[in-house]
Amino acid sequence: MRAKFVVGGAVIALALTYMIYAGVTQSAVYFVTPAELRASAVAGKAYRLGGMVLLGSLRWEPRTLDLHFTLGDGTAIVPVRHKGTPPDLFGEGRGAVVEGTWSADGYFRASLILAKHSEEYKAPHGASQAGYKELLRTLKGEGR
Amino acid sequence: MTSRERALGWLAGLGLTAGLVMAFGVAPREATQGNVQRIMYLHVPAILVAYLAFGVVLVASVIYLWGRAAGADRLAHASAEVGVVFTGINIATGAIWGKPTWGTWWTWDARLTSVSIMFVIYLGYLLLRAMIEDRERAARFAAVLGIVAALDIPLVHFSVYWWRTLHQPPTLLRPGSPPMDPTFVLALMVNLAAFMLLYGYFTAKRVRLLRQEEEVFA
Amino acid sequence: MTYARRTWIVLWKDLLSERRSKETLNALFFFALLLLFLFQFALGADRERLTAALPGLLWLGFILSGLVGLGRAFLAERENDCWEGLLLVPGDKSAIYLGKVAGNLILMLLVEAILLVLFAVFFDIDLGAHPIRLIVVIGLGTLGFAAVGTLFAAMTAHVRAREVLFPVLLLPVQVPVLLGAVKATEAVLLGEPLSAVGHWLGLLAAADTIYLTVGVLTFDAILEA
Amino acid sequence: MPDNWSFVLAAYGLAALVLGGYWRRLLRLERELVALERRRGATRDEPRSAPTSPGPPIPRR
Repeated sequence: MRAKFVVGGAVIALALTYMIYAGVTQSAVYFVTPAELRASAVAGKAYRLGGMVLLGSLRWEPRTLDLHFTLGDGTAIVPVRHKGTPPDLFGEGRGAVVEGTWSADGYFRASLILAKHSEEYKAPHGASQAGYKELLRTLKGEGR
Repeated sequence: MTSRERALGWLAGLGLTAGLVMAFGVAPREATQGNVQRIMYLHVPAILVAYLAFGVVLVASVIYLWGRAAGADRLAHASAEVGVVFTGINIATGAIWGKPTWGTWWTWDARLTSVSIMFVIYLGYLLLRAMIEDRERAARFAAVLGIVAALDIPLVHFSVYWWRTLHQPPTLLRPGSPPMDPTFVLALMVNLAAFMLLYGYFTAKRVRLLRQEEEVFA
Repeated sequence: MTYARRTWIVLWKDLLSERRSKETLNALFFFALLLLFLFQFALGADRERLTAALPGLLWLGFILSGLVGLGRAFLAERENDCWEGLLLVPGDKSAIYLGKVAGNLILMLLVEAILLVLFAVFFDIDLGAHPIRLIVVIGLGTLGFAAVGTLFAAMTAHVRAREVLFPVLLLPVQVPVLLGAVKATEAVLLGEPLSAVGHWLGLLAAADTIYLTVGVLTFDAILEA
Repeated sequence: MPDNWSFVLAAYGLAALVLGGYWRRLLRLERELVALERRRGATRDEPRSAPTSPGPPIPRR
């Protein structure tokens, strides 16, 4: 009887260890980057697109709520259009994830904008802009 | 009320006060997020304590099935209840923080989804306990469910993680030095300690009440 | 009597009584047909949307019919006062558990086969491209579902509100299996090799192992009295 | 970056409400148990009546 529990416990521990090992090493992609989207974009298909909001690309029309900006990842850029108010953390030089569809007219129609922030918590005095590489690393989820 | 329980209660109250002082008085305003980041001092300790509580449920359930000690069953029951309360706080504060930061109250992001599934599983656990009248049978069934639930949590976590994620990686649990200003870490630790004390107080009280209930109705 | 023999006897008893009465299977076949109608009405005739939602719909159908079927797993024992009979079985009670899991697995796989054929006919979907892969994925997913489902069905058999409690307990626990199975099925239907979803299959295998082991270890505690 | 103090306040207020609510539930349960015990001590043979609180289930034998 005791042997049953020892063996059973060992089997469970083994399965859990495997699961955790696989979970940590698995490099799943949670969203596509602009380069990946450019490489194989299907018009009308839903994507999650993650990248950096390029400096100088943000245009917002408060009256019509038209939001235009460009997401980039260092190799490719994707123009994004959205209707609505952006979240507070959203801004140029920051990371963002947008949900929406690729339009046949050559832009990304976003239905939802989510600001993605890095896991750095900085006191005001050390407020240096997070490096581009660091942010991309965070965006890809490799920072775990 | 036992004196130990009373002391634990006062300690928890003291800790919570210290936690508030740390969160609002000592910790500086965060650079990118602004003051809304102060929600973190509630949000993170709540989930860590909830994990602790559900871990206690697992251990107590195994002990109960092994030796059928009624005390282990009461501990599992109390701990699950308190854990659900703390999970609820974590989810609610997360949503409130998410609105100004991400721009949405809720998103089917990995961490949010897996924590909410955990919440539902343990709500089911409490429901099962509530629906079985026979005390001994409720204890046995709940112990089995407590074990299944705890083993299921890593599976839920990774499956949902692969499914989709948006939540930043956990800052404190990361190997190496946390990328956080030491003041933030200190404030977080004080709040974590306060929540642990509160967990201890609630659980001790609930265990005693469960025992008294059994004595009265025995 | 050996352990395997006792497992086999429980399985044989369930299969025989089901073969004679065909109660559960007939009801589930009708239920699957109704589900098909519901999906059609809910989604309309949009082919594109249907294709995108197909793996999820398929598993939704499996799970709903599985819930109905598993909920009845211990009904015969409870209603015909055979619970004491189960208790009197000599030796390790987990043999009963494994027999019940096997019986439920076979029943669910039968219903799933019916549902697959119905889907293929009514939604004009080609399922025959990679039959082996599809069987592997569905088998792994169903095993996890049956393992926990049997355990919980035995647990809720004596509870007043078991029709409510059973799905409420089972569904959240089954989220990993559901996610893995849907993702893997999606890949198979799109013609991807199994190696592309290796991590999902690993998750399903790990989940099946854990659930089955916990079931074997704890079934004693559920069965007694 | 706006501060969103209202959100901070809402979060802390909600947490206080939940924790306080659970605490009060425990205290009420305690009061009821004490009252029940006292009543039980006075009249041993009276039929038991379950307390009407929406608290946790009262185990019965």
